[in-house]
Amino acid sequence: MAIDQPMIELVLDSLACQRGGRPVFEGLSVRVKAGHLLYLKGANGCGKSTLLRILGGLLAPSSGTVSYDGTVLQQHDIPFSAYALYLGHQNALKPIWTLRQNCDALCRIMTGRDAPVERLLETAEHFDLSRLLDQPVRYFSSGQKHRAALMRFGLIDRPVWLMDEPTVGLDSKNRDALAGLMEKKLASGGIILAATHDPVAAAGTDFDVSAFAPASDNSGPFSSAFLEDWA
Amino acid sequence: MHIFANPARFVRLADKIMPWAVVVFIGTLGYGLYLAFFDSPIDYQQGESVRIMYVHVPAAWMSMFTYMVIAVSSFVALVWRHPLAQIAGKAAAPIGAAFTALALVTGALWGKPMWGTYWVWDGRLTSVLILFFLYLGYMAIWQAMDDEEKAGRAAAILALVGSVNIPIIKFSVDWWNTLHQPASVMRLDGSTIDGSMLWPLFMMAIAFQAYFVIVFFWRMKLEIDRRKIAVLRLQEVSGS
Amino acid sequence: MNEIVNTGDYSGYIALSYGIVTVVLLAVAVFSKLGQQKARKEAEALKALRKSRVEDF
Amino acid sequence: MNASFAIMISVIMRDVRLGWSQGGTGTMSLSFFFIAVTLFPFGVGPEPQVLTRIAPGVIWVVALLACLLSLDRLYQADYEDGSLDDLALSPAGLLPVVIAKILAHWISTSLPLVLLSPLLGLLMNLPAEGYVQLVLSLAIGTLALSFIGSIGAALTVAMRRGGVLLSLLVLPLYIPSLIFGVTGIDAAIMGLDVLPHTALLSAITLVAVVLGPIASASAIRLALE
Repeated sequence: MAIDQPMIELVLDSLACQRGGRPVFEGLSVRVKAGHLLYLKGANGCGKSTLLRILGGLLAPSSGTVSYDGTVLQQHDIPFSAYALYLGHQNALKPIWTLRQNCDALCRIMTGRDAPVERLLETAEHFDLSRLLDQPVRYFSSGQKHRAALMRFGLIDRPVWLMDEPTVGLDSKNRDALAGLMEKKLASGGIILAATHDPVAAAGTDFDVSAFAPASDNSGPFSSAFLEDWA
Repeated sequence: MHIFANPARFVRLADKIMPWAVVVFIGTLGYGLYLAFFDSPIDYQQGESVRIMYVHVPAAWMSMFTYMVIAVSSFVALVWRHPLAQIAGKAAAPIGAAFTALALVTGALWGKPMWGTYWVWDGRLTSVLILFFLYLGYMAIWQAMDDEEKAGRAAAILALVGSVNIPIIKFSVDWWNTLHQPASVMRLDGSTIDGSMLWPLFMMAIAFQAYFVIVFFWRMKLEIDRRKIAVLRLQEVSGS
Repeated sequence: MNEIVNTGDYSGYIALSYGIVTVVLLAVAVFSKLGQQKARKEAEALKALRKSRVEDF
Repeated sequence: MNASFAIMISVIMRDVRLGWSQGGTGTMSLSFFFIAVTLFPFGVGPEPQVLTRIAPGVIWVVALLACLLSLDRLYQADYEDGSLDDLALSPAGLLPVVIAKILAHWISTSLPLVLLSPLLGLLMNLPAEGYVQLVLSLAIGTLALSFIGSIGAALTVAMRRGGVLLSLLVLPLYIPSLIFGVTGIDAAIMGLDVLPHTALLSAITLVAVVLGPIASASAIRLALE
């Protein structure tokens, strides 16, 4: 279902977040138009992964809103999970199952049906895994496992992709394969946010998350309440 | 946030109430003990041992009351993310667990002279025993997670689930107790309590309540200061 | 009702009950108070440290 | 709406397959159930009258422990490999997915126990009248055990050694189901009416079916943060 209306955009409005009592970022606002790629940059621990998890609806921001195509998304709302496809640091693969079974299982969770066969073959071919389709993932190398996890972006249609360190463990050939997939997605009007240190070939604008580090004394609603009398 | 949201205002309020609570505590405890030992009739069945009732029953009441405090503060903490409510459960739990343990111990000490055994699977004593496990579970979950705020929310969920189950447990234990009712077991609080016994019981109950208020405020101040320390250390570490 | 025992001497049980109640409630109160004072001191110390550092700027 | 139903069915099938595949907890709970029950005659002696007296209680308690045994892998297995994130992001929503996972746990762990409990009834010299009520009460009761146990599993999913804490949190909440399950079988053996016991057992299961998923979903959201 390619998105052809150009005006679809993902709007982040003064997002603030706090994890483990520690404020991570605040006042983070950005607009991402359809067909654009945003590289999340910034020092380790500045909240790139946290931001991706907020956009995926897994984590609630302490303030600010995320709206996609005009509708504001409340955390854990059904629309939240229908618009974004998220891949974190882990591969979410069952080692005892073959690659085909893992892909089918993921597609059934996300769409209720098995992965369409020709698309499965095409995506496996794209990531040079078609030979391993019927091998248990337990025997895969970490690079192969990571590519297997990336296959979800070829199998499931979601307007927004949220990728956390997608290029880790990829050699140059597979990194180009990923770049190709991303460019095809951008051409069809999708939105991609990728937290990565080495930019993939696809054209994207950098976005420095550490520029939104919190001011020193603000430590989030929970803890600042305890400093109020003599902050 | 509510007027109570500000910990500093809460501490000032607590300091204002504290002297009154101490006065009430000393007064009711003194008068209650006097009544219990010198001015109430011995029960025609249980003899002197009825005096244990004057600590056993208030302790059992307080164990239930404290769990209610935890359940209410858990609800407020989960729904409104109220900073004080989040730590009220943690402050109240040890006091409640102590009351529950005391209810069990005094219940056993009261049972020994009457039935010849320390532990009787009486419906109420068994429910108090299960309540004690709920307290242990609640306190254990606070320590189980490294992030204190998340541990608080997990404990709040558990407290709410527990509070829904308490009436169910109470009902099923009483049902179970009546099914296996050995003929000779006497009801724990004897026959209907006659008037003059009510007064010492009432006094001791208020004394226990006042004790709870005093120690709860201390523990709340303790938890508030511990959060302050955590926040200050966090800021120290993050170089701000 | 079954056999009536009302003249027995239970002072041992009574003393034990009141003793245990006093000891436990006292222990909880003392621990809470000590903990609160310790936390108070530590918070004050950190606050002073922060204030002195703020004045250096 | 049928999409999320299809998703629930696929989550159930997924978990049942995982439960009974290599590294799953299905076989472990069933073998524990058998071995633990057969220990009792060694403990209390083989006299049939003694075994008959304690048979319903022993079978129920061991079934309860077997169910508890497999609970801490209910969410932890998915949490460790990252698929819990995918489950939380399924368009069906977290609540239906949690219900599906609980039902899958019941099917893969408790259903085999229920179906094979008559065998253990023989071992424990259970009177003939008790078998129907044994299977019926276990079927209804273990449903409540899975739904309530799921709350404990969700609360301890992010903890390294959550298994011990899980039993401390959940066992007190199992007591009502245990009581009505066993009293039902005793009533059946004595030829009394089993309806009140079964009705109360079902009532507790219904409470668990409502309370379990809601509390589990919020506990999982907490762990995913």
